[in-house]
Amino acid sequence: MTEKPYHDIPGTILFDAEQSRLGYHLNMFCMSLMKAENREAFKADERAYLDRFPMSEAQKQSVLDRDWNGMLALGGNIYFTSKIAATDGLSFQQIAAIMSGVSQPEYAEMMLKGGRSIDGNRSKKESR
Amino acid sequence: MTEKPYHDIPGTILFDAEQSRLGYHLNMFCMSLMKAENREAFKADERAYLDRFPMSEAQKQSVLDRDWNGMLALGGNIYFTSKIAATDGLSFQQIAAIMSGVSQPEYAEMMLKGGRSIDGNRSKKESR
Amino acid sequence: MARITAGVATSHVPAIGAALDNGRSGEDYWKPLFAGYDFSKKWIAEDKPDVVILVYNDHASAFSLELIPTFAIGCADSFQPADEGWGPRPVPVVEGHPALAWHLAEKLILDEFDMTIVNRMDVDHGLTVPLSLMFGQPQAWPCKVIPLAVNVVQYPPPTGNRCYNLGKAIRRAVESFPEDLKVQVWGTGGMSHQLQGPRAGLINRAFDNAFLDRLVDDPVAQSKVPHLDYVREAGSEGIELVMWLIMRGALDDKVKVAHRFYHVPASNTAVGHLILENGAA
Amino acid sequence: MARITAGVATSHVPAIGAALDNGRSGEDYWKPLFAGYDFSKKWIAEDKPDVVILVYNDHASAFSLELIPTFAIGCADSFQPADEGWGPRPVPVVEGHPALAWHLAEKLILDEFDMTIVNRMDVDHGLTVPLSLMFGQPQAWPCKVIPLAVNVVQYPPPTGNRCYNLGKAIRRAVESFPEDLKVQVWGTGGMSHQLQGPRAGLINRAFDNAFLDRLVDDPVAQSKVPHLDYVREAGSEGIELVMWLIMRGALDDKVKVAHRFYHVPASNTAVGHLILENGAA
Ligand SMILES: [Fe+3]
Ligand SMILES: [Fe+3]
Repeated sequence: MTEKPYHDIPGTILFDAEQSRLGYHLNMFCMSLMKAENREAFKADERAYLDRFPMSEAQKQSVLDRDWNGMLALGGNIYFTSKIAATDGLSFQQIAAIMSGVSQPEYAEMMLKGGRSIDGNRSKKESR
Repeated sequence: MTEKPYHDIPGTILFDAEQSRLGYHLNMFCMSLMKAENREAFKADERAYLDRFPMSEAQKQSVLDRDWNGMLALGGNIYFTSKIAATDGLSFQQIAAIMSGVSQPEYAEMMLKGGRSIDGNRSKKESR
Repeated sequence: MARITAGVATSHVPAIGAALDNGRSGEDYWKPLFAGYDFSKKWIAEDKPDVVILVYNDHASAFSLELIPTFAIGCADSFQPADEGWGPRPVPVVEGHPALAWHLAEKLILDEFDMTIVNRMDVDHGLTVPLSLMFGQPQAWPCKVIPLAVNVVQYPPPTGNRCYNLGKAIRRAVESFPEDLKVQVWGTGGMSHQLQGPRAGLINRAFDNAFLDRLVDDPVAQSKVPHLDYVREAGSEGIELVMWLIMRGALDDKVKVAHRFYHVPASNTAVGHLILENGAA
Repeated sequence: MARITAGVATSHVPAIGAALDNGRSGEDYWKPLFAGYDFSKKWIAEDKPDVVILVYNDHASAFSLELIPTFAIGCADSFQPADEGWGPRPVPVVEGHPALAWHLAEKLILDEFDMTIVNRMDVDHGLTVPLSLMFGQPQAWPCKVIPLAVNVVQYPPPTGNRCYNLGKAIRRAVESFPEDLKVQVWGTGGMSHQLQGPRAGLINRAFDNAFLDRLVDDPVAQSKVPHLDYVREAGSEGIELVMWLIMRGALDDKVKVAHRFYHVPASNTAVGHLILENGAA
């Protein structure tokens, strides 16, 4: 992985060329969930449906585990992975809570209070 | 029709915005002929197949008549209309001959002799 | 001659659309947000545009990773609201303005912007939520809309400078259209938000308000801000703000702020809104 | 560091591909044409490129009127020969170079070229005929290929100036790629030809040869020539020649002409071919 200036931003994976190449088939699997018949097929047998796509085993497992941060690390983009959430009946806020490691009420409370503060969240160097 | 400088070029219809808007469905019909099953359906009943597309009656008739210049005037683009020619088993040179009003041997002979001369073919004003 | 009369900027959070569509806009959570658009609805009713050039981004609805245009201009007669996984939003079909859209496409390409011309495209919340915020829930949208989709999902989006200059080129193109039309340019997306990873929920009020200030008063300086600053300060999805620079570029150097609104939160996002009018100088 | 070693320009007439594929290249009609590429096959075998950035246009094969990108860069692992209505050409699959292609896409967008990134695309005769002319009929193409598709079907294509500057930007982007790669840029299409209407069959030897001269010696002047001149003088499809300026822009200001060839006709078209090498100054 070539080091980029944005790798210094904590808790954030920019969807750049490297991630896009890594996650192409994972994201195209997610895109397929835009069609109702594909959502049904996925729900009926997740593993079998995933095997239709040339994804890595780790990518498939991250989907089966609903490991939302794992998917991003393996090249998923949030606008694509959120289609799995929609299939599961989860809102954007629910998966945001999971990705940031808190309960949904805690996350909603944080947002009502003005959101996650930028202080301490700008830079990995800064927060060390 | 807004007058454009290229309208002065004789025997030539530039595929500009105006032509593209006019010929959208005609060209999309032509594009459908890229698929073998559509070519079969078209050959089986040309009129019925054309009626699947929201084309003008004049456009449909120009296709039925294989009026290659007429199709261009009605918004067809040569790379699209040539797909009808391919369906008919005609080469690019065969329809070029028809569009320029000569027999195919005459056209081929002209090309072997260096092609159509630019002299007298630059401008409608010039050739008047 | 067509002319650009005003610019509108607004966030386009999908949850806002869902709140409206599900009749929840009167709830305590949503009231203050919709109140911020009360002025705007009156303002736009008083001087209704004929056409809105609506700058937005697609969110993996019309475009997947198969093909990612940097700038796509919608030249079709109409655009259907996209099915984003829960059925299309129950909003009117979006009527285009093909004559002006094609004129823009032609002029912009000759002006050396490498546009992608699109004749068939569904439009997602990025385009329809701003229409709902400005026009409410009519049976038909009261004006024509030219969708201008900007890639901000796949890094890198176009630079701020490129966006600002595209706005300037849009203005030149609009002003060379012979028909007498009142045209608005809208920039949508933002403000600070991050939807992904452990930093999800990031909001940066100070950054957002400084952005609003500078967009109005010193857009050239704002156009030089690199992507890294947006992502770091305003979150990975805060980069959508570059689209506001297209709107700003289409206006006079000096503008009048008719309305300004800022609210936190709408779901995961800080909401910002500006109405800018030409003719201040 | 990657570097651009040479540029190749050639027409990409579909009938040439058909002649080769159908074993007719030895016929009297075709012999003089293929003879013009004898030098080229030897030349490229002697200093084989690792990657060719192949500038071409799609002819209503991959792109219809639904979506028309001005500049589309192919970032996929591979590209299938398109079925243009008679089945795909019997030529090898085109292997891409995704790492360099994505690098180019990123650098070009940040350099303010509004590229469309394409991850799935079939490639038509515009791309495969030049490969056949330069490499003959191998089991596999001997190098990687990055397709760069330029719209020249829907008026307006990008300006000559824009194309020339894109070439310069491609060079900067290639030279910032860390891997040691020999890269060629090919510009294809042209020369004078018109496929449509009563003027079909137009050939303009004088224009073509003046273009070849100027492309070598004074590309800046050639880059200022408006579309109208190409269409008027070189035929409605002669406008494809603007793509040669992308290749030229990627080379040194002064180049060495390793090979030049001109032949009339190939079916409806005048065929031109240049091999230009860097390092002349
Ligand atoms: Fe958005
Ligand atoms: Fe061509």
